[in-house]
Amino acid sequence: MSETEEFESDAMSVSARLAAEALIVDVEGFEGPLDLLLTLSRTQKVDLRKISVLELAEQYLGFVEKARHLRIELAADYLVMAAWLAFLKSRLLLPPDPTEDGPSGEELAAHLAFQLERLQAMRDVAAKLMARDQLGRDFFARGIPEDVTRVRRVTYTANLLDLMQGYARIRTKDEFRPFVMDRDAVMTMEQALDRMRGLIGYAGDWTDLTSYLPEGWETDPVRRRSATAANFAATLELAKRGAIELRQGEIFAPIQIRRKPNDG
Amino acid sequence: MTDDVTRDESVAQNHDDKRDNDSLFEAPPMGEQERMVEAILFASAEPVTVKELEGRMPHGSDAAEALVYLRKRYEGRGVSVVKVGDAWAIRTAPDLGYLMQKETVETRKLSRAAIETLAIIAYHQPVTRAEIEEIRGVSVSRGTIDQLIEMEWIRFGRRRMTPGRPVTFVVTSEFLDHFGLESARDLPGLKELRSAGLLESRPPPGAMPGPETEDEDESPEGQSELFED
Amino acid sequence: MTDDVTRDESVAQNHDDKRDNDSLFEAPPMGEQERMVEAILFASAEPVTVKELEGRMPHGSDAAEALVYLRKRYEGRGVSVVKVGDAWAIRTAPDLGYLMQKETVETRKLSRAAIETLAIIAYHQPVTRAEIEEIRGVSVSRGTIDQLIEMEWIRFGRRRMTPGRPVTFVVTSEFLDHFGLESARDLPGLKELRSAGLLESRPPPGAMPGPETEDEDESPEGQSELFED
Repeated sequence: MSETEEFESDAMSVSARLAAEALIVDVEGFEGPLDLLLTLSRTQKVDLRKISVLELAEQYLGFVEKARHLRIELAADYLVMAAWLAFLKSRLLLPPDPTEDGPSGEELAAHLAFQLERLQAMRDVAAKLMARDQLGRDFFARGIPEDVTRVRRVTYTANLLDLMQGYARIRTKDEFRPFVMDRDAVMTMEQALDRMRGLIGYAGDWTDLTSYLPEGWETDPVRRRSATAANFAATLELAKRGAIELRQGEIFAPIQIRRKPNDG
Repeated sequence: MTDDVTRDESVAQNHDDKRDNDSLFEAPPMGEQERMVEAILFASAEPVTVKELEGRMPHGSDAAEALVYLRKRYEGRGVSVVKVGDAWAIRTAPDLGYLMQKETVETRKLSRAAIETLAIIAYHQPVTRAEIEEIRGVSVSRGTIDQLIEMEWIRFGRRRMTPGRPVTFVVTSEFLDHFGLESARDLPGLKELRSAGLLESRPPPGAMPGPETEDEDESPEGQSELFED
Repeated sequence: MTDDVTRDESVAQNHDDKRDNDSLFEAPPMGEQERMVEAILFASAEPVTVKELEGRMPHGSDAAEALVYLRKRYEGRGVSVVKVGDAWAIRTAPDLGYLMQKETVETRKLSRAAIETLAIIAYHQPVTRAEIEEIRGVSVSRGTIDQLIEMEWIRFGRRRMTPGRPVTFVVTSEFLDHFGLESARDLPGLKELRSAGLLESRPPPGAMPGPETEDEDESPEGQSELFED
């Protein structure tokens, strides 16, 4: 980022600008606000346990202010942290409000210090870990592992990644499927016909067609609509075959059906 | 897998010798057992467990004892007998690494994020993704976990019994092997970290800003109200 | 170690003979050279010639002499230093060859069909063959199931209490062992696969069921038409 030309150097001296930039230019290099806070805390030159969180908050807010001045856009989480630190600062400075519950400023500050110390500790041990002797770099395994070949056997193997990717491959097929009707909400006429044939034998009297809706299909509107249509079509089919009679008192009145008397 | 077959075969052979009781069977002399362990460990590039060793050795063998002698025998030599988790391997002495340029395998350079994530998993295991993010203060980038799994340095542990049952990560024995660790307890600085309380999971008091996770359910709760203005 | 001392003396003697050519650098003591040869032979993927050994050892080293000592040291051990053509290698002692059956195994990658079948069983167990076919969208060959059973990664579960009482398949503890899982429930869900970067992250069209529901979903119905063509 060499955007120096773009800045108007009105308010700041060249040296001040350079100093601000030295920190800011590298925003990309920070791994998030906590990392930046950790870097800032080093300027206090004290043990992390003795760090002044208040001072740190001010440093951070100063940083954000400078970034704004230099027209560097900070990612949202940096601004979230700034807002929180401003809140923390006010909690630390103002006398505690007894009506307010939630953690005190000191508790929040202590946790932030803990987070910084923990992050620093993890960095330190990560470095220690990587500095260890490593297999294939500092020490080595057997170069000719498969020695005596008397019986050749083939085994097949796979690792977890293969397994998960295989599963993902199958399952993502669904996401790109062409539009199809989901069968579980659709009743076909054939299904209704099969059902009606069985039921109609018991119903000698006029019965409301809606009472033939199968269980589990009466409440969900989508399923109900499908079942009603299928039932109606099936009734027409049965009537056509002469198995049942149909009647309807008036338009939109309930449709009733019964077994054809002479049939049984 | 296959060693089961081998084991079964050797068991079958031993059946004849084994008359009434295991104790009646005579195991080979310890010197012989030591040779066997030596041969098996030399032949394998991967660490071999005591159980596997005994499965391949004649019935009644005591691989653990043979290992004690073997380990001693190789002290100060060009190769040494090392413990990896609950398994054993022979590895070249680290001080001779410089002779081995030809054998050096180019490992993929790990990013700083990957190294930190690995260290957090090693020291905090089993650890969830949300916890890793809490510690680092940023979200774990796509592919970081993937890369560590692919290198077989981490694997899935038990799911955490908390809402959402998030998966956890732990380090593998390949990880231990790679860094020459006998067990995860031997991680450098582990004791100090623990006594400093830096490995405790301390939930943030009330509203603390955390990384923005992609998975809503995993993100630390309670931060949104505070910053909504 | 007294024999090291004797060896050092003999090196000193040799030094006198070699004075004329390369006396600029002092070669390491013979004990050290022996360690080096040992480490190189151990780690090398191929037998190594004396010339190659010396090319890798510090200037002035005498690999041939170090080999004499090393060879002697391994006499009667579980492995021995042998000459292969004009090069040297460490090999299992011939009388222990029978222990090496495990090392004679050739490993091949499991076929895609087998991996997918295995994955479906792992995620949906207990699952019938018909259900596997419905999820995969293609028929599952008898050989694939047989192979997975033979590998002891899957086994028969309870029969399903539906017409025909079809057999179901479940994964075995060997499977969990191999894949480093504590239980099949620890397998990551679709959402987690996606966030770990293992899945192309594309917003699914419409409402997609989350990973939890999919885990429970034993046989997704109503999609058979889709896979039938």
